Amino acid sequence: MQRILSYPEAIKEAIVQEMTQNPSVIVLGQGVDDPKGILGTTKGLVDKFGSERVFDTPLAEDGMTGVAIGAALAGLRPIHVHIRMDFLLLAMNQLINMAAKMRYMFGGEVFVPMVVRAIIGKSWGQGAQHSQSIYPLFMNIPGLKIFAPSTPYDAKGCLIQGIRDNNPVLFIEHRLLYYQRGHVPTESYTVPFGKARILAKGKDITLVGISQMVIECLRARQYLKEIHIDAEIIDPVSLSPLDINTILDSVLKTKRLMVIDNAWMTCGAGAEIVAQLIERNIPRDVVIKRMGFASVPCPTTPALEQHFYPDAKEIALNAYQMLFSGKRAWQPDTELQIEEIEFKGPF
Amino acid sequence: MQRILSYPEAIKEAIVQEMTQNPSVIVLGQGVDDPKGILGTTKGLVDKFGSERVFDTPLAEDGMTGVAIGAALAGLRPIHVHIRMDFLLLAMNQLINMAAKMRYMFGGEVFVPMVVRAIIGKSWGQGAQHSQSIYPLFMNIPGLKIFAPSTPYDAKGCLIQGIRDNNPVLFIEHRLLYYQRGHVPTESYTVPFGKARILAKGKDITLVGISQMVIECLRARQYLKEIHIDAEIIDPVSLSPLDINTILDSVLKTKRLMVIDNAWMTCGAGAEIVAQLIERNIPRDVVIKRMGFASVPCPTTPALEQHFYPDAKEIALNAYQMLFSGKRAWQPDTELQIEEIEFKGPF
Amino acid sequence: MDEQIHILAEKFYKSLYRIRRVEEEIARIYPTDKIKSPVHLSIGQEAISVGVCEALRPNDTVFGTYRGHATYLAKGGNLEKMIAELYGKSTGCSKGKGGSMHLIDVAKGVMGTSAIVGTTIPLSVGYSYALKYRNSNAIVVCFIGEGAVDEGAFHESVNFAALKRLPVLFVCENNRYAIHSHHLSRSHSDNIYERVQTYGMQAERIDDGDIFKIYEFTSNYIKRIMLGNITPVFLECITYRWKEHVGPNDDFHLGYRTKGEAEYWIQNDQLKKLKSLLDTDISSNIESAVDLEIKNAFEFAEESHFPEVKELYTNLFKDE
Amino acid sequence: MDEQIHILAEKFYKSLYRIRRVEEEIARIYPTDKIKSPVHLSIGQEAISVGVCEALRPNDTVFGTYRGHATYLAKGGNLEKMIAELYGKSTGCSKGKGGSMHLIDVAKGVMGTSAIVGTTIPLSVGYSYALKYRNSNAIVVCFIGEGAVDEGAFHESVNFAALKRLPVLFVCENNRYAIHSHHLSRSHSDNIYERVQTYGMQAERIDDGDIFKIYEFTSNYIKRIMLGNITPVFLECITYRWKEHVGPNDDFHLGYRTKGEAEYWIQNDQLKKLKSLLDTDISSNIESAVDLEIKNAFEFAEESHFPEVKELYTNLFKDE
Ligand SMILES: Cc1ncc(C[n+]2csc(CCOP(=O)(O)OP(=O)(O)O)c2C)c(N)n1
Ligand SMILES: Cc1ncc(C[n+]2csc(CCOP(=O)(O)OP(=O)(O)O)c2C)c(N)n1
Ligand SMILES: [Mg+2]
Ligand SMILES: [Mg+2]
Repeated sequence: MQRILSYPEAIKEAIVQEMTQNPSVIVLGQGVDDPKGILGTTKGLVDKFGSERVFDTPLAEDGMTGVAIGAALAGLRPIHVHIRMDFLLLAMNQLINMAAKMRYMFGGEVFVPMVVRAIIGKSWGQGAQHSQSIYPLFMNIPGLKIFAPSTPYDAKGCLIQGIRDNNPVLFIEHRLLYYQRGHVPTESYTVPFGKARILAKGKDITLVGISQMVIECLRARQYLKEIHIDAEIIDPVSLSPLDINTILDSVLKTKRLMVIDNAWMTCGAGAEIVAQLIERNIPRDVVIKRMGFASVPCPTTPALEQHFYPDAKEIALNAYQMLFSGKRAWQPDTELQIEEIEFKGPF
Repeated sequence: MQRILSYPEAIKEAIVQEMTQNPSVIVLGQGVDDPKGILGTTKGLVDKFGSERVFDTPLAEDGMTGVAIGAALAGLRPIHVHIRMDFLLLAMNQLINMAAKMRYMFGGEVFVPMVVRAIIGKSWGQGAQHSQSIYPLFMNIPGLKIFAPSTPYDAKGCLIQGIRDNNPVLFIEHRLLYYQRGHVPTESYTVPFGKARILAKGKDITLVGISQMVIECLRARQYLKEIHIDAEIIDPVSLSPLDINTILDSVLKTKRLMVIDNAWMTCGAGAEIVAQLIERNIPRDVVIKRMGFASVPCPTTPALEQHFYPDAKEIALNAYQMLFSGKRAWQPDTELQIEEIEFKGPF
Repeated sequence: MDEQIHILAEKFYKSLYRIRRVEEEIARIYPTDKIKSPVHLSIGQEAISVGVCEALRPNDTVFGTYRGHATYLAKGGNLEKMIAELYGKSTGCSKGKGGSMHLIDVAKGVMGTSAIVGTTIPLSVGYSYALKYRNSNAIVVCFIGEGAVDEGAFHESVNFAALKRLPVLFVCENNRYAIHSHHLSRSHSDNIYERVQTYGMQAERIDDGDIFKIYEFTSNYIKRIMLGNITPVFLECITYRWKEHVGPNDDFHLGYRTKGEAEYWIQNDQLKKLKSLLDTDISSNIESAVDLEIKNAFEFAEESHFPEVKELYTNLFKDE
Repeated sequence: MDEQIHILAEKFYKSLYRIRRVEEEIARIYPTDKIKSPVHLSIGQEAISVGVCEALRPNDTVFGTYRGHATYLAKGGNLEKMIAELYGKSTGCSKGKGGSMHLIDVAKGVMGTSAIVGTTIPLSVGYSYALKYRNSNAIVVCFIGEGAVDEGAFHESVNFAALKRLPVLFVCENNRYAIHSHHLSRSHSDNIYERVQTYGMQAERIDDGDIFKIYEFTSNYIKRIMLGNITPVFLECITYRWKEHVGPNDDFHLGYRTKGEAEYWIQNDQLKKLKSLLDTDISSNIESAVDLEIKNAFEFAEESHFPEVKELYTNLFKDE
């Protein structure tokens, strides 16, 4: 029997296991010890590990990031939690000017083992300031590692890897992924940086989806099946470093690529993936397209918000058009009951 | 007779002209009223316009950015000056969560007319925290406009455009461009957003250089002449919005493209340019390459720093290899006296 | 009762009753999913906005927080447009793009609220810089929670306001909590106003929520400004949030705070107090007028249209 | 003279003379372009680092600023590696990658200096959190300029240190200027230490630069920590920078400050004062030993190699 956990349960299990085996691991952030416990992911930790290891912070994202870095320099392994990724915009100075650079600018004399958990919001009127997904800003910066897992299995494995890693790690979670359930082994395990995961095999088109967009890709795959298009779905999992080879191999096979960013596209992960493939001289007949957020702040009203984000139908439609451009008219079957995506594993 | 000005003189002239004709224009920033006057660009302004219009600020990048936004909401046109672009990492929250979004998230009820001047450092041991060029982080964000002019002519015209623009504008200046001299008309004029500039015509390869890297491209062009390679040099000038069509036209002609970023490459302007070209289905035989900073923080020692940045010789060598891959060995003539690049205009 | 007090009480009651009832109606409607963005109710804290804003002049400006319904309404923000905004309709004050956390009414001097804590503090200060620069005698009021005081932006902004002697009134609504986190679990001392004094400005605390004191403090500040004595001031108002941090419900069951703690504030409800100062016919007239206005506003919101898809791309830049 | 004072004076003189002479030598060499990064000299301010660091124990930790030569040396940082770092050599304390603004000596508890103002403040606090967590009786000293006090990070860090009662000593070297900007053109009041008191910690000012007072303040703090009374403290030291903000020259001609203003501090030079307390043979012994050490350090730097090109890509990540 496979053990099934939800995404937040997987996150919490990773933290509990690491905190149990290593007293240097601490958790800090606004609300980590409160009754809601960061959507459950830190709930009860303070009772288990005490308020010196699990503590609420003042509303001071820049300062508290520096505090986490300082604690890391002294040998602790802080996990700094932000319930909205948007709040990282207050912490860029410490993350980029310090955490990412300290080891290099001190010639290797120090290291900064810390994890920054950043949750991306979506829907229910989150709006312009509570919905941002700004991983491209961090991908540009050398010295940071970035995970954005989509499955409960990877959530646990990546987080454990991140906690054990001796460098600053950004761990990106999407709220809607919190509904995902899937196989998660009981024991401790790690998922490596720099290794993408093929979530579904296919031969006609490669869909690379980042964070929650990979779920939309999996749904799109169901729509596409109906018209016998067989999509291969890739989750990069690790955004820095990025595993371009897995994507390359897939594209060499399918000759068609769509990257669906969970962010604005300009200077985004999609752009980077495309550029790396081109530099690797992929065959001339490969067709490529990027999708992502509309190039505006996120509006609150659902009437507009639903058009702000790519979704499974739009992905399916674009894929269809890439294969059969102009040949016949098709719309994804709005009646089709897309079964809830659940990750069976093992991976 | 053409009037020749240096790049900083052109900047100062733009500010003086705009301040003279519009009492809403104010200048704030650390050191804007001090004896050095931001490398001369604001020198003497306080005497001319008074300390209410030209003022030093506390060391408070986040807060003072918010102050500038607030003043802009009230109808002033602040020019907020940062002597190092690295300091913008302290101001990301106000720039991205507020300035870029306010008009949209208030449904068009307000506008934020402000200019943020950000100077990029290089050489003389600036090191990891005083050399960053983080325009890709801003290109990702809808709601910001970005200029990075390389010529004195464009410096003046873009800055005037930026000051008159009714939206937040990031104006990026590279310290080494301060040595540039060129034709600058006496009268006031604007240079539009979204229009790239062809700084030199050529038929064999397109070199797109951003900010100071376009100067390196012009130098590379001299080297390449020696072996009869005729490079076309494009300065995007405006990074947001980006004029892809000028680049596209050039690439359709030359079939070869190198983008030389003045920044780290991952999720950079080069990636975006490549992705946009691919999405426009450029012919299959176009060869493409990106160059940019080494993917590490900038080291101080010149022994390493010289390898951190692309330079004219490396650009020329890469261009050569793109054209004659493996056919014969060539090195840019290290003896060749590259004439100082000076912009004759008129443009 | 002295005539002056009576006139004030009537004004205050009208504004306060209106805000309370609007929010109660929001709380009632919320579960139907007609409201399209999270709501942070100010129920229990409204007297601060009312006391301050009743002393303001039309050309004074306010900036508020995501818990901004009271601020918006107290300063005269349009009710129909606010409800339509909550409903995500194109007739909303932000065309449906902002929701409950991004209210604005430029004509009334409500310059906007923000969902990022502390972000409107420097904006208020910058706005007041422009006012002083133009020799206006208007002021800016910056409403914040005590949680915002934790942020570096608070320190930077207060310092600059003090340095430049700007016409800005900071009003800190100290309800003791930032979400579920008590002020004293984020700060060693309970003395915000005293800290602010050290920046070089008058700073006081009103700890019983008395709307008349709040009004008087603001009026005195305005008088001083009109005399040309321009400096910033800071007012810390102790208060209490009755509902959960976000959403329409009570949350005493969560255990981070007790009902007992709330008791003083519920007893001390300024709405009840004001009502007791008024003749019944006066208060019921107010109530029925307001009730009707609210009913109409919700109907307006109901009947309004959602924005058209093309609106997704408008309002990014001015002049485009 | 009392024996105890004499012993201290000798120790102080040795450290202070060494720092002064190192920086004078840096200033002398600088125009030759052998030094490969901008230098921010502490000449005139060194007594603060010396007074504090002489009271520290080896396992105490310091964080400094880009004006960090004095801090680094006073805490025992390796001189040869420092000069080699300034020369951009691979033998430098940061392998030539950091330069003058990024000095570190982990073995000696110098945990690094930063070119971004204010960034080491929260680092110091976080480091001290870890010390307290581990029940160490060590402390952290966080050296900053008064300019850093402007930054939001200062407020956030001091607040957290006070909240958690952390073993950290903040030392503010208030030389009145941030580059060319006077403290009072950035802050309304000249009372940093008083503001810090309101966060809930002891905060004092020493305004004459007296090295013995600085030493005594630090020693008392350490004593208190050893007794288990763990709280942060703050020390504001008024001081004066003799040289220009960056570089080896005087800058009184620029006009942002006057030579007259400097006069008190030049008269009051702690180096001179200490020397006057010592027998001539003692001071000359110190001087010749130090002079030799400095000569050797510069020779070491001269003779060291620049890093090899492949070093460009090393040290980005640990374990890679
Ligand atoms: C910069 C930032 N950090 C964190 C949050 C998450 N957050 C939203 S409201 C809130 C509490 C703010 O408390 P306070 O300022 O006291 O206002 P109140 O809710 O009590 O009115 C927090 C932490 C945020 N929105 N912005
Ligand atoms: C965040 C940041 N803002 C601005 C600067 C530019 N800058 C470098 S040194 C300095 C002055 C700092 O003054 P102070 O803290 O008093 O230290 P001092 O130089 O007097 O020792 C400034 C503004 C910087 N390095 N970092
Ligand atoms: Mg509160
Ligand atoms: Mg100073």
